Amino acid sequence: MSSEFVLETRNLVKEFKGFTAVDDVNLKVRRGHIHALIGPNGAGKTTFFNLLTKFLIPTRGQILFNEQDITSMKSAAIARMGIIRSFQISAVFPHMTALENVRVALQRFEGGSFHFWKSEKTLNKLNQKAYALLESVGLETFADTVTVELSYGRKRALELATTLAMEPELVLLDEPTQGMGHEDVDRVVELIRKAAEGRTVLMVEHNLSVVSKLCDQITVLTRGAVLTEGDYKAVSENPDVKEAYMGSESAAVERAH
Amino acid sequence: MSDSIKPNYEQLKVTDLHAFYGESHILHGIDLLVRRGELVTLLGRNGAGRSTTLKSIMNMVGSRTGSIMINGRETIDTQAHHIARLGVGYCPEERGIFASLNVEENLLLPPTVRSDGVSLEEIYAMFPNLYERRFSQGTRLSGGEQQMLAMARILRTGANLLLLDEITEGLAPVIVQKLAEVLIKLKEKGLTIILVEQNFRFAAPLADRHYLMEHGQIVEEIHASELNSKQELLNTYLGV
Amino acid sequence: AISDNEVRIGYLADMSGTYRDLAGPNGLTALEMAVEDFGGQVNGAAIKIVSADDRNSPDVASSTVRQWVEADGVDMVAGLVASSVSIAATRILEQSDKLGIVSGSAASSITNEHCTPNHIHYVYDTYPLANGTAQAVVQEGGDSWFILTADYAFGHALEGDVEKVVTDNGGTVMQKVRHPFPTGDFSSFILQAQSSGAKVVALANAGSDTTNAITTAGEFGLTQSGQTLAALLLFLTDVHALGVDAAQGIQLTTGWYWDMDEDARAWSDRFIEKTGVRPTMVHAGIYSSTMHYLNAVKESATDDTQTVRQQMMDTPINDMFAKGGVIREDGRMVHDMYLAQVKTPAESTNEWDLYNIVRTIPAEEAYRPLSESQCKLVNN
Amino acid sequence: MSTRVSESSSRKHYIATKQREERRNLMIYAFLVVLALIAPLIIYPVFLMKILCFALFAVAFNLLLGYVGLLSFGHAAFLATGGYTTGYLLSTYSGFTPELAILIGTIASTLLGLGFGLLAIRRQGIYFAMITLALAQLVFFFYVQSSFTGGEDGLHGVPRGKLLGIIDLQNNFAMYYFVLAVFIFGFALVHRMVHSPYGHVLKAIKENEPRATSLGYNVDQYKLVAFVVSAGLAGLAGSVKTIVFQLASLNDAHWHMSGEVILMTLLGGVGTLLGPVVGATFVISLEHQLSQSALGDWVNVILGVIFILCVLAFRAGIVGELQRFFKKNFK
Amino acid sequence: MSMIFGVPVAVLSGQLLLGLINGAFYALLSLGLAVIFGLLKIINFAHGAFYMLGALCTVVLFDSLGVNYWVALILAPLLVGIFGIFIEYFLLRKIANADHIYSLLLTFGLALVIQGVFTNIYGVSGLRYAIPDVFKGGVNLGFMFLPYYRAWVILAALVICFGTWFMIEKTKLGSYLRAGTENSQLMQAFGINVPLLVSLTYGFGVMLAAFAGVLAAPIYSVTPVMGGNILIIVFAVVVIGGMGSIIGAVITGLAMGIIEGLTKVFYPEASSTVIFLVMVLVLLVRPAGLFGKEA
Ligand SMILES: Nc1ncnc2c1ncn2[C@@H]1O[C@H](COP(=O)(O)OP(=O)(O)OP(=O)(O)O)[C@@H](O)[C@H]1O
Ligand SMILES: Nc1ncnc2c1ncn2[C@@H]1O[C@H](COP(=O)(O)OP(=O)(O)OP(=O)(O)O)[C@@H](O)[C@H]1O
Ligand SMILES: [Mg+2]
Ligand SMILES: [Mg+2]
Repeated sequence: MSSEFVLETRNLVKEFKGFTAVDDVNLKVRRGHIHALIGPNGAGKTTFFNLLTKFLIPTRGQILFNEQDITSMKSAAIARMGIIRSFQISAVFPHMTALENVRVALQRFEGGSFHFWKSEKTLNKLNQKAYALLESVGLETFADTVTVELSYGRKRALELATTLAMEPELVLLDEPTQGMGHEDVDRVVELIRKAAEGRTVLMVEHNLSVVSKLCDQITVLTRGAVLTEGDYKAVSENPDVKEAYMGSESAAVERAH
Repeated sequence: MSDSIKPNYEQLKVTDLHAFYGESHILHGIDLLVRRGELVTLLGRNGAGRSTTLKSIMNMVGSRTGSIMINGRETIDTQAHHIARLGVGYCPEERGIFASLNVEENLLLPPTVRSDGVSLEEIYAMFPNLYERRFSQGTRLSGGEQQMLAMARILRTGANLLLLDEITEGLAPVIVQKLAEVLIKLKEKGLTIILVEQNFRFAAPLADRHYLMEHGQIVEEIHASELNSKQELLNTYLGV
Repeated sequence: AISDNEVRIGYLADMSGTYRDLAGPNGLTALEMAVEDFGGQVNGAAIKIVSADDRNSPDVASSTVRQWVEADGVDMVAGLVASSVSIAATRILEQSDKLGIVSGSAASSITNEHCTPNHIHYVYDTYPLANGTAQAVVQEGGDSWFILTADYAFGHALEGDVEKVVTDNGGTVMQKVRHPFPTGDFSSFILQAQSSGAKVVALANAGSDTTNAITTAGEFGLTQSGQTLAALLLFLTDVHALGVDAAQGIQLTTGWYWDMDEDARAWSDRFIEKTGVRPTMVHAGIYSSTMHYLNAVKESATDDTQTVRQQMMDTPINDMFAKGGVIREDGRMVHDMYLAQVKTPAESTNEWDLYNIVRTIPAEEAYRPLSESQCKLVNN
Repeated sequence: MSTRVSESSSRKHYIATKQREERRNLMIYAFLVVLALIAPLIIYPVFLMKILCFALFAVAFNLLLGYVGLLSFGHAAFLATGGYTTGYLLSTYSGFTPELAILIGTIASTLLGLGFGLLAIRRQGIYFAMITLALAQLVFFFYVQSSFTGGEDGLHGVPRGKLLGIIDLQNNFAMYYFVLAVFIFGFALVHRMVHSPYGHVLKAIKENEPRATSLGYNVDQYKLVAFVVSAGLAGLAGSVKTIVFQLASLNDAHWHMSGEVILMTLLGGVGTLLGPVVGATFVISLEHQLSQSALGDWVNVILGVIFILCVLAFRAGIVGELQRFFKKNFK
Repeated sequence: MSMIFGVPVAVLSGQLLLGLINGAFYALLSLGLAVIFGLLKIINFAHGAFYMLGALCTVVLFDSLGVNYWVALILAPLLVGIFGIFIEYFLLRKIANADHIYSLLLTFGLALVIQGVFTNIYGVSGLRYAIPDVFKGGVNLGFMFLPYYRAWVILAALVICFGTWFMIEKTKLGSYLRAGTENSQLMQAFGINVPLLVSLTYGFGVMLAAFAGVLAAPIYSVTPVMGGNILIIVFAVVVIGGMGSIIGAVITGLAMGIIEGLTKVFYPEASSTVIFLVMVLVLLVRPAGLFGKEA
């Protein structure tokens, strides 16, 4: 369990009909880090996430989780091992209340999720834990609100609470602040920071101020391949990265805070 | 072209606009005035009703009342598919890329409404990603590429009033900068643009005026020149 | 005495599906004509008719008949077309000891392994159909056969009966092909029939399967190439639909034809006035059997099932439908059958002038002899 | 932490509303049961049994459509399998008691459901519908060709027998209360399933399948369980129906039957527990009334018009629309 | 004579040709269904009824007005197509935003109504329609007698199928159609009259069914129930080809005709079931159908 790297990919490749979206990526995510994956649009970040969680099947290469080869495992099995992802478009169960959303995640540990002959009342013992999770993302007052009625930012928060309920070892976040107003962005940054305590986070994000505030390590992808790696400062000063991704904005970000 | 030379030509004038989705009343009396060649933004929190304002102009909401004059023509009773023909281009926030068409078909899809649109070559020069993936299925593009496609698509039609909803969403900073340049060029060409943005830093240097929205109403109008003096206000409304 | 002082007759038939035209709503008209002609009452007891669409479903038939006899006091059920419906209905009738008169079904099993003391099979069945047509054709020299069979109980029964008649008469069956029921396109089967080299192509199917097969045979020039087409079950409505152009020369067996004698013509003139079409043998059978039933009720002064049935068996039938028809102990009404040939366009004077009656098949020759019966009511 | 939960007033209010709702539902069910108990005194029991059998069939079907979001177009195969098995056993072996035959019929269709499910469950939407239809057509073909089903004629004269060797089911009332008991069992099972820990996972899967997967749920297995239970209950309905009518026929296996159960469920209200029951009652009664009325030959036309009107005017189904009405006006 | 599996080669080639001709009907019908489903996401259960109307219209036009085959070939699909547009405008449009399953229910009801009304008018025994004089007779191909009319059927069907495919996959109109069905609101915002497009598309799909009906009138018995049985098979064809795939519908239609034809020789009892067997096998291997795009 105490290996240095939680996740490692070896020569990971994904090809779509003559087009290589992920090209020979060797990535190592250190335990306890918040690791960002950035890169221009179409660099292959989402595809990479999809490979990690088996929503896509890698063409070649290996994926190791805690030094165990998980390349041939199915999505659900990977989730059970402790890798939980969020989606670029928010993923909640819209016609369930916030509490139920979280409870569904908690239920998996109960082992009784196939018990179709039991009353749903048996689920009430999970309520406290679910409630606590909602509280941790500031949604306690919305526990019984049907999720469709929540605003976008709150849906994201709820999604995070659900993700945390799985007690994942590794959290994968795909653009967690996309489409949010500034207030929400700040809140989510705090959330992620909290969530990352004792866990490892791998995230894709275009909002550089978020990246610069949160991340310990950054990998830059371009055209499916790793361009460079390092902390924010090192990466943002790399002229290749500036040209391919940041443009002149890195300076602007620095000024902004 | 002759109208556009006239100064202060009122390209879009919205008065007392109310909009509804089914039974929920979303917009409560919006007043807007946009002149030819202007770039204005709609700012506000999530759910303030900015997207709904754009959709109402396109007649894409459940129902709407009030007045919407485009080029001096009342359009409150006009059917949706006639509005684009008045020279309006709309880029939706959910991008609306068609899965059944490839990238190039997506680009060529909207009928041209005026003659002086951007040509396909220029578009590909602007967004090389799209050129590279032009025969891919539209929805197979990455999130950001789809965003570029959605934007590029309406430039082709020659529309001279652009309604752009969160176009920088999910784009890499380099592309965002490129988009800013594009918008400046379009403005120079005399196009009128309404921009809905979260990314204030992107919008601020481009816009002539900003409308601040909250709860389906316009609460403040800020000129570019007043930005510094009204920083407080922006903070309270947007948390910038 | 008559129960509830009312004689209640239920008419159960396919009113909206594939068998609609051969019995259907016009069958109800025939039944109503009978009741009307009888005077609307028996010995002072009113005659009441209820009717239902069986939708060709034994479930519907069974639940309808059950309700009729158990709750609504129905004494006799008429109509009964699809064989699964007839079997289901007669089972219920047997349980509650009411009477059924099957007029529409073809399956000879209805008075054989499925016979009950509570029903009568009136108009025709597969036995004379096979017997009449096959025998005639073989005797004319058509001694090698290709049989195209609808792949369900009725088709199988017909096929078996035909094969027996053909071989008994010295012919051979060269090939048998079973097609799914229903089949849309018969060209493949017609081609198989053509290449089989058999002299006779027999259709052991019914309804639209038969008419489709005949049309296709015409299109592919089956008869031009010297083969004979024999349709084993063809109703007047089918021939009418095909038209004499397509159907000319086809031989078939029927239990009755509207133009076969004076009585038949007179009745069918009244029928066409009410319905706009000439009656099929089923329509005529419904009228005749209802009359026979009501007469029996009148004679025996009761509507008790077994008494009435006995009375019906004791009285021979002499009317527009049959001359000297007799109901046997297995419930089979045996009467003369007719071998008919479809007229040529030149012979046919109007749209319903369709058959020449070629031969009368005497009752005793037409139906399965009791000696071969497996019916539990027959002591063999 | 527990104090906070009980402190939250909105939470209390929510729980109270939930409980009120539950009490209301309980009252509705109690009322319906009482109604069902006295119904045969007024209405012809065989007709009621027919309704109950189809209602059970529709309830089973709705478990899949309403709670997993899978449209099966092959449920007739299960109805028929239950029916034929039970019918064959009872008419061939005199030693069989009805409950044993029903049990075996149900098991047979459950196993068939497992087979169908394993093949079909990974498909979605129209493809799922079509693969179930195709499988059901193969089953239909098998029943047409087999001799034990009596082919087109069907299996007739199935003895009702004595329940547990004691109660003579030939008596319509005895039969009725037995069918009612079976129906209540089936309904209760589905009710419990929907409101069980498992039901919550099902709902999550229906709402957002990729998310459920990413939470570590093996969604195919959950769907399969629902499919198998649904098939089993449909078989149970078929078995009981065979005993009630004393016959089993190809009609039960025909795709029209699969279509009919869809109509019943949609008319009653998809995804509501009582919807299929109401839908089945409505459709069966309507067909019954129409086929016996003077409009006999217009049955199909009238049914067609009713379907069209329902789709246009009450899309949520009868129960669904009622619920919506009450929500709007009494909340 | 050489044999394959105990069947003479000549007979077999005849059966293949006939299968292809039947396949042409399947192709035409499934094409219409695929157009309607692919573009409008309507599961058109009334397709068989429209097919029947096409055939019935041909017969009735002839019987009452003496309209000849060639005129009927244009007129009947046109009339039925206009009827289809009415249906779309007054009924289907009202449920455009509801789940697809409701379009199934509605068109199912519609099929019941159409079939029921005409059953009450014309009965179920069938109406007759003679093969047009030009097509009377046939040609002996050596291995079989091929009626001219059947040759015409396959020619007409292939031309129509190819034309439709071209229009939808290769023209601008086609791309409007495809896009309009995905997001009609946005297409409206681009200035395209989507409701009109939808009506016309439905009308067109219906026309294809009616056209098949006209082709069928001279060779099959024309009855109000003729569409019911073929419908479910055509659905299977569309699914095997891949829902919404135009080219898939056509090729699968022809292929299924042939497979069915061969089954009629080797195991005739199963000839109406074989398509479902193929469907199960195909969907297990290729979940989206032969030509369908994986989701
Ligand atoms: N299923 C697919 N078939 C073909 N090409 C694909 C597919 N999925 C993605 N691609 C291509 O692979 C490339 C990488 O896409 P991906 O979604 O991983 O980018 P990304 O780095 O997440 O970009 P963004 O920041 O814009 O979301 C893109 O060019 C895209 O067009
Ligand atoms: N189709 C709809 N039906 C009902 N309510 C809607 C619909 N679309 C939006 N709304 C509601 O209308 C309000 C305004 O939404 P709108 O999309 O205009 O907000 P916005 O200012 O664009 O915010 P965002 O940053 O989230 O895009 C919100 O409260 C939203 O919940
Ligand atoms: Mg991405
Ligand atoms: Mg918005």
